[in-house]
Amino acid sequence: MSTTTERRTDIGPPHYEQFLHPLIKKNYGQWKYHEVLRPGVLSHTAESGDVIYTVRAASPRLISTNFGRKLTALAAKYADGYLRFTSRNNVEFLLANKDNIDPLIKELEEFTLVGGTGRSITNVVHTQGWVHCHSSATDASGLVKVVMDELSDYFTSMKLPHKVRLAVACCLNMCGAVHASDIAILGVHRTPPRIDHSTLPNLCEIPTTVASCPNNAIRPTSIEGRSTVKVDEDKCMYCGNCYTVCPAMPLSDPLNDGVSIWVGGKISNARTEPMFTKLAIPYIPNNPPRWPEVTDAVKNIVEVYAKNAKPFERVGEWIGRIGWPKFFDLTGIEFTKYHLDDFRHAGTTYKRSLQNRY
Amino acid sequence: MSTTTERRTDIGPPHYEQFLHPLIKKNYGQWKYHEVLRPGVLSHTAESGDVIYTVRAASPRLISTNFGRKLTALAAKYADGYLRFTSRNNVEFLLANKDNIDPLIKELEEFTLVGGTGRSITNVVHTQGWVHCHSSATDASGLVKVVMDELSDYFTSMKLPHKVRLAVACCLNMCGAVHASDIAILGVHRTPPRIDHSTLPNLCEIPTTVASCPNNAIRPTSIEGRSTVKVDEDKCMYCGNCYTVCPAMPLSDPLNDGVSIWVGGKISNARTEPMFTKLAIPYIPNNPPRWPEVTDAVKNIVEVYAKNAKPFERVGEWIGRIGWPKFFDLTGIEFTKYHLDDFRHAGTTYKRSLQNRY
Amino acid sequence: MSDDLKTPLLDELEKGAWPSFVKDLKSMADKKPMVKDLLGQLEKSYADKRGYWKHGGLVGVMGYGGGVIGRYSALPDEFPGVSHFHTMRVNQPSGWFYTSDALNELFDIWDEHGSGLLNVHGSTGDLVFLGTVTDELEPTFRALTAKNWDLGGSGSDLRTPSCCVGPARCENACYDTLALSYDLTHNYQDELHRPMFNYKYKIKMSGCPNDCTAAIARSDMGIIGIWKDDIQVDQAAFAEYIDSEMDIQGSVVDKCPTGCISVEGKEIKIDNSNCVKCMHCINTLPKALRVGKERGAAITLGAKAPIVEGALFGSVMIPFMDMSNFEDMHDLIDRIWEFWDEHGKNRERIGECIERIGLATFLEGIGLDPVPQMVKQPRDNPYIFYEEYFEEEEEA
Amino acid sequence: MSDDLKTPLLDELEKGAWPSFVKDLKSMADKKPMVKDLLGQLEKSYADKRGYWKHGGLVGVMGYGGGVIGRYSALPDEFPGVSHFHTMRVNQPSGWFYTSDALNELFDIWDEHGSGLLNVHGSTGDLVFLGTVTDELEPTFRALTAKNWDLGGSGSDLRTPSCCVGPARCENACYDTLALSYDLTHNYQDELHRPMFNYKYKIKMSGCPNDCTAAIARSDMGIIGIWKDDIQVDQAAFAEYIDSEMDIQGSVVDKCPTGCISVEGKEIKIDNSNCVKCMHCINTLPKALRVGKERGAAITLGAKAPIVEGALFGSVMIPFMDMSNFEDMHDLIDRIWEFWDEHGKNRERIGECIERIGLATFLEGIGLDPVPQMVKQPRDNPYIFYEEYFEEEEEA
Ligand code: SRM
Ligand code: SRM
Ligand code: SRM
Ligand code: SRM
Ligand code: SF4
Ligand code: SF4
Ligand code: SF4
Ligand code: SF4
Ligand code: SF4
Ligand code: SF4
Ligand code: SF4
Ligand code: SF4
Repeated sequence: MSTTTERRTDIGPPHYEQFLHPLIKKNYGQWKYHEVLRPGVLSHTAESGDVIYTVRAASPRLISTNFGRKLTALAAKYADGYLRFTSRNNVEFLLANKDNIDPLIKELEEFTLVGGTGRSITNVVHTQGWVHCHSSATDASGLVKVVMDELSDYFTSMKLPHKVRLAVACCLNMCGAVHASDIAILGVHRTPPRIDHSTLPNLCEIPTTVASCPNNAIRPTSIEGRSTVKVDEDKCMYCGNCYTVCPAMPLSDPLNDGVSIWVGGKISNARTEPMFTKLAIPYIPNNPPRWPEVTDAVKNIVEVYAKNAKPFERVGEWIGRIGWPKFFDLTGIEFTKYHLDDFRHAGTTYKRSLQNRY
Repeated sequence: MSTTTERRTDIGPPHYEQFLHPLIKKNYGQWKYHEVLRPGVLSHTAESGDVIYTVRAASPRLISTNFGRKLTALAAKYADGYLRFTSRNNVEFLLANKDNIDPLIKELEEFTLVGGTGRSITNVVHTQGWVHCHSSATDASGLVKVVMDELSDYFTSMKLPHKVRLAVACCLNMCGAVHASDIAILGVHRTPPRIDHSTLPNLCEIPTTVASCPNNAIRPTSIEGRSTVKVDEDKCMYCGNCYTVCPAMPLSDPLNDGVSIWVGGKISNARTEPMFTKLAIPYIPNNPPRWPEVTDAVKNIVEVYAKNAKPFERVGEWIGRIGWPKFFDLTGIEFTKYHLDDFRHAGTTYKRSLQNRY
Repeated sequence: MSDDLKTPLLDELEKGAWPSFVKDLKSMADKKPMVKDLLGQLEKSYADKRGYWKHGGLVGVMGYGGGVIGRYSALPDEFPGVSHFHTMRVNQPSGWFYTSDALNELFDIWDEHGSGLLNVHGSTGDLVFLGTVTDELEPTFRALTAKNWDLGGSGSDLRTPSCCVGPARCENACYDTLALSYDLTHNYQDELHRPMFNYKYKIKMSGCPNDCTAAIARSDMGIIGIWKDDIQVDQAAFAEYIDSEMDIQGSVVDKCPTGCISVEGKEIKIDNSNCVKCMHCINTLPKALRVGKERGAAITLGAKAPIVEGALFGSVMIPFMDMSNFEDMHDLIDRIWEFWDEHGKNRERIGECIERIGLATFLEGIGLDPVPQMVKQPRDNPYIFYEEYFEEEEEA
Repeated sequence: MSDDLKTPLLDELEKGAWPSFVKDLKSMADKKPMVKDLLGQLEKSYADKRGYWKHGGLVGVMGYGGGVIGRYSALPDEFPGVSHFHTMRVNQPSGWFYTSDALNELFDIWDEHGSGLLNVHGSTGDLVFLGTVTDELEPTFRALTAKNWDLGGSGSDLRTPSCCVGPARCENACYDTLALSYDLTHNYQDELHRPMFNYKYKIKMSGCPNDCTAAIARSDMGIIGIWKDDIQVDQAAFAEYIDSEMDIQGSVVDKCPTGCISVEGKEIKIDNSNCVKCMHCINTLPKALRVGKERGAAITLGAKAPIVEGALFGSVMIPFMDMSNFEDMHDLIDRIWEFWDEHGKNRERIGECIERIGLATFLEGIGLDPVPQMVKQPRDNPYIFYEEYFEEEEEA
């Protein structure tokens, strides 16, 4: 397919201007305000009075070119061939003509959902899972699918107190945005790496492997004269960092891998400063293909939030107002020793005041 | 004086009941509400309708029995012989008779001040200083005297936005409540210990000394065949903990000892959770007998607070509302690299949000 | 694998309202044996509750150290189609804007050279070509560059910068996120393609503190739009909100984190000196309120996921930077990388490096003065390393 | 030292409105040569800007390991009166209540045996007898015990417990602080007088969350009064506040940290399920509001000054404990000390010990279940030490 003879490198991505709708090019930087016309449909009005319409639809993110070509065809048909993707993997069609909105939505709804704007649950930031990553303790695409099947009504409506951002990551590397999401699902290994002493000496640099452990659980050792490592199992907290640097230390354990559920993170600076996500449920066993315990748990949290939070309260802000004791109370989630932090700054999470609810 | 022949030990303090005013004994645990009748005068009304009056007066805390006998004489004359001291070292006379208030105050004002209640600056929690401690980087009683001379008007009135609690400690051991005060003065050493290698081997246990350093600055060494220690001066932050365990490592340095000023701490749970005091001014040289730079600095903070804070805002709450940039701006205090935390949890003090003022 | 693909477990994921990746993948499986085998291996993962991928190997295109993630099946005999199954990270255009034509060309390339599966997009921002064999890496790359596309980052390099929709379609944009993203990506092609850092370095650009790219949480360097002057108010538009059904007191006034909004009659008053630019009032009253006119960006450093010291948010390094040209930005980035290069450890990201070395030292190193906007609070411990002191000769 | 004491620097401290310790000390100087020398040495400190005390030595009274702080002048030849100048910590009565007679007896003892100088009181709570020679320690002790006084703590022991005025004169007291302080002091005489801990252990008792003894900041164990049920409201008294000049909205409603107060007409409504017992409304409207009826105390552990890990506030170990008898308290203290004894290091206070060992392990050690009231928030890092897991045989 390539026709040039000279090999081109370091050319970078094409200039974005060529992909901008003429209406956008004209009003670039001159937008005045936006409106959410209905779930999944935005209008942006420029100083000039021009209006560009956006129709937002769900994408599973893991797609085939078949799915992709459906999107490009619709863009060509209704949006002068202009489309974009969002930072959360939805697809957006950019329409100059308001009349195209309804027909476009009609066609979109044949194979996906339109929504994800405003006070909704938009698309889930997620990762590779069993589809592509060696490190995963669970699947990502599958979890997204089952959770969003359960919550799709919140994608196509805007009836929540505020936006709820979900994330899924399949291991502690957290390639999804688990550490700062309203609700997050995190794949967890729960047993120490099983060392393959036969391949380790060839595959891994021992000092790097030893240094990789955040908790100094790895020590050099030798077995039958070959240099290898051993793991102090009492110190291992199953983070997988050793496996990242040393393939001979896999953590995968079908019996014990699973997911944990996290709540209350937030990125925007609106009202409160950004917040980290905190542990809600330490462990739910993997139960593919539909992980019913996980979808139940997430749905429960969403519903308790929907019922109790005030308008404009994100999950973390809501919990901030009612307090953690009440969060556990209302959701019926059990508070355990695993919720007590024991890492670097654990002390800063202890309750150092009398301000408490009973 | 002792007349018993048998030596008594472990008898503990006398029972408090014998020191309680009859009115107090009668209404013990049955108090209904209190009023602050004027600066330094409280009334407590019991369910029974009984009222006990309290007159509060300043004490330098470091007193002679002469001063003490003046207090006991006044208590005998006006308070049926009942008096107590507060957790901040003021003296309180407990009066059944309202008519005794004014004459008592008149006599008290001949040698001290009446006040310290409500929205005032009450007595200063403080320590030994050059009067008694080997560790001190400054004097405590003298600092309290000069600062309260400057602020006495705030002791005898209740015109501040809220209570302002001052503390002085003469070294980093902080026997005063420096770490949780509205405004605090902390004596600081600023140069590493000077090791007396001739006495160290006899006076100090070397492993304990090495272990005492929070920053691992101390290493065992030997000089002319005698075991001693050396200090890595780049790592020493002059905390004095080594001196506490090893007398041969004094830190006193007349040229560089001095004080630092701290603000925004708080103990009560009212409105906000308790707060630690934070660094305002890293260093002011010792300038006895009246430390004018220190009194100016404290007065400046008090006055800027008095002018800008809203009612019921403690210093830390006020700064919380206006933000640190504005605090430094309004007080004219310079922000330096010393204000940037570099200890254990330093990262948790970095500004990890866009919420800022310019 | 056997010809007829049986995926009873995965079939369960064809149900439900959310678009099904299984359905979509299956639509590819007939054309592409590697997709069939991918589904086969995935079905086995679902049955056995474990992944079947081996640890990645070092593969790539000539002259580049990044852009490709090597991946091999642990069951190559059972699923030969995915015995190699590498991903290629195609550097997306600024703001993820495309035309149908451009995307179709990319699809053509991938249909020809790979699995025809993609992630649109990867978490860092790339258009991820998901799965091909080693031999196809170079031909794919040639096909891409022929159409003016290039690969993004992976490994210990500058990762593919990404930015929000910004001035292209957002009234809140305080600087041109698309232009800066383009500029940085092109200016640092070498750093992007040839890993030479201690670890990865991600740059994310959001046009305002709403931070729609999650820069403060997911980028070593966040460049987040901000303004310095007063919020622009259209009182007439505000009066319309007052007349509407909206609960201005509850939804706006009471929600301002610094309580600096008040309403007098039909007028809104903002104490801008106490406004912390949180965006809430602007978000809630988009027709009446606009970001100020003196615009620029705040620079945050150090965000990352939890491995190994716990997750970090970025911390403010420059509270306000003019964005009318990008020269200062290049200069700043160069200084940061130089410092990190010299003082950072292997696999230590910039945020961890700053925490280890200390903010004061880092600032000195890159030539910035400390300002109170950099901290949530000054230190609360007395362990100050005093550096200036009096010598015997001097006067105290 | 020379007969005529010249203290030009200290004399400056005789000026000003605040009572002058210098004036007072001088009034003692003629009677007491040791006070004269104390002033002389202090004047020298003021001139030279440094202290002249040597590191304390091991002195005390027979059979006790604490209660006395040994102190020696570094300039014994110049100031022989303070060549020894030890302090004795006299255990104060609960709530620092005295009669004139009792105090006068103490003054008599100290005039006879020591410098006649005191700290009323020391930061921990003792009545500090400031300065005497080694030979007078035992006679002073005998004189004290003859009058039913005893010494307090010092060194690695239980330090002198102290408590707020509590039920004796405060409507907020949620338990009997004076009785508990008396009880604990007497119950643990051995632990108070014979240092056998890893380090000091301070107990402070405040009757309510106003925490007038600074228990949460300055005591290894804080016992702080709290209630569980609803704030008691006297609506008639509230109506009077409403009719007064007071700004109830600004001073009370808006200041409630959880926004759980509202006013309807002349009635106050409190959403007690969201009240965090901060005390602010009760403090501000003492005639209308009272703490609830179901009273007890919260137990905090671990407060301390910054050496060596940075200052700590106490953290909630028991959110609510019944205080109608003190048996459970003894039991709790015994379990804590047992754990600390076994797991603590030398010179490691209980708060540092818990941080090092981990709250979960500590709770297990002393037999308490974790409850969410113990934390500001659950962990935000994923580094969980899972302890229960499935073995091959079991069903997952
Ligand atoms: C399209 C997109 C940017 C892009 O370049 O792709 C975008 C676009 C807009 N965002 Fe956003 N945000 C987008 C991701 C984000 C993210 C990132 C994320 O979730 O990972 C955040 C941070 C989330 C967080 O805080 O955890 C984000 C936090 C916001 C907020 C702050 C919400 C809050 O109150 O906390 C607003 C303001 C609002 O919604 O009122 C906002 C507002 C907007 C506006 C209204 C801005 C405007 O005037 O055009 C846009 C339409 C919003 C809508 O969906 O209703 N956008 N927005 C992203 C759409 C993602 C999606 O497909 O759903
Ligand atoms: C006498 C004393 C207790 C004792 O056993 O000795 C005491 C007594 C009272 N305190 Fe206190 N407090 C006493 C030290 C404290 C301390 C401890 C300290 O400062 O080291 C605190 C914590 C300070 C802090 O937060 O940093 C303290 C925080 C309070 C508060 C909370 C103030 C706030 O809003 O933050 C109140 C409530 C109030 O003032 O409205 C309070 C209220 C009271 C009341 C009104 C309680 C009552 O109803 O009787 C008493 C009279 C207060 C007054 O002075 O106006 N008391 N009070 C202490 C007097 C010290 C002095 O001589 O000035
Ligand atoms: C493809 C992608 C996930 C996805 O499905 O979108 C991904 C996939 C991998 N990430 Fe990631 N990361 C991806 C975005 C992220 C993000 C999110 C972001 O960039 O906004 C994070 C969290 C933010 C951060 O950088 O801290 C992230 C944090 C990690 C980490 C932990 C780094 C750390 O310092 O904590 C690792 C481990 C490592 O660096 O060795 C990692 C490692 C990996 C590896 C290379 C696994 C490994 O250990 O070698 C994964 C390859 C999976 C595969 O089989 O293809 N990935 N990774 C994302 C990149 C696509 C793209 O270029 O657009
Ligand atoms: C007398 C007193 C100060 C005062 O003027 O009131 C005092 C004086 C000393 N303290 Fe203290 N501390 C006194 C209350 C405190 C307090 C406040 C409190 O108890 O509420 C603290 C802070 C709270 C705490 O315990 O953390 C305090 C924290 C320290 C420390 C630091 C302990 C730490 O873990 O950080 C030391 C150093 C040590 O333990 O070796 C210390 C050590 C000392 C020594 C013994 C000096 C030493 O290194 O050996 C001082 C003897 C001074 C002298 O010459 O008499 N003193 N010390 C207080 C005891 C009087 C009394 O019994 O009532
Ligand atoms: S989160 Fe872990 S398992 Fe998932 S893609 Fe990232 S590195 Fe792989
Ligand atoms: S999994 Fe993490 S904690 Fe366990 S040995 Fe490996 S690096 Fe260490
Ligand atoms: S603060 Fe330091 S110098 Fe002052 S009394 Fe305490 S230990 Fe001594
Ligand atoms: S003063 Fe503190 S930091 Fe310096 S050597 Fe001594 S113990 Fe270490
Ligand atoms: S970050 Fe700000 S400028 Fe960018 S899309 Fe979001 S709201 Fe608009
Ligand atoms: S931007 Fe935020 S802080 Fe500023 S006025 Fe609006 S709501 Fe208040
Ligand atoms: S702590 Fe509470 S009970 Fe004790 S004196 Fe203070 S306000 Fe009264
Ligand atoms: S005690 Fe505090 S939290 Fe409770 S209602 Fe009163 S002000 Fe609100």
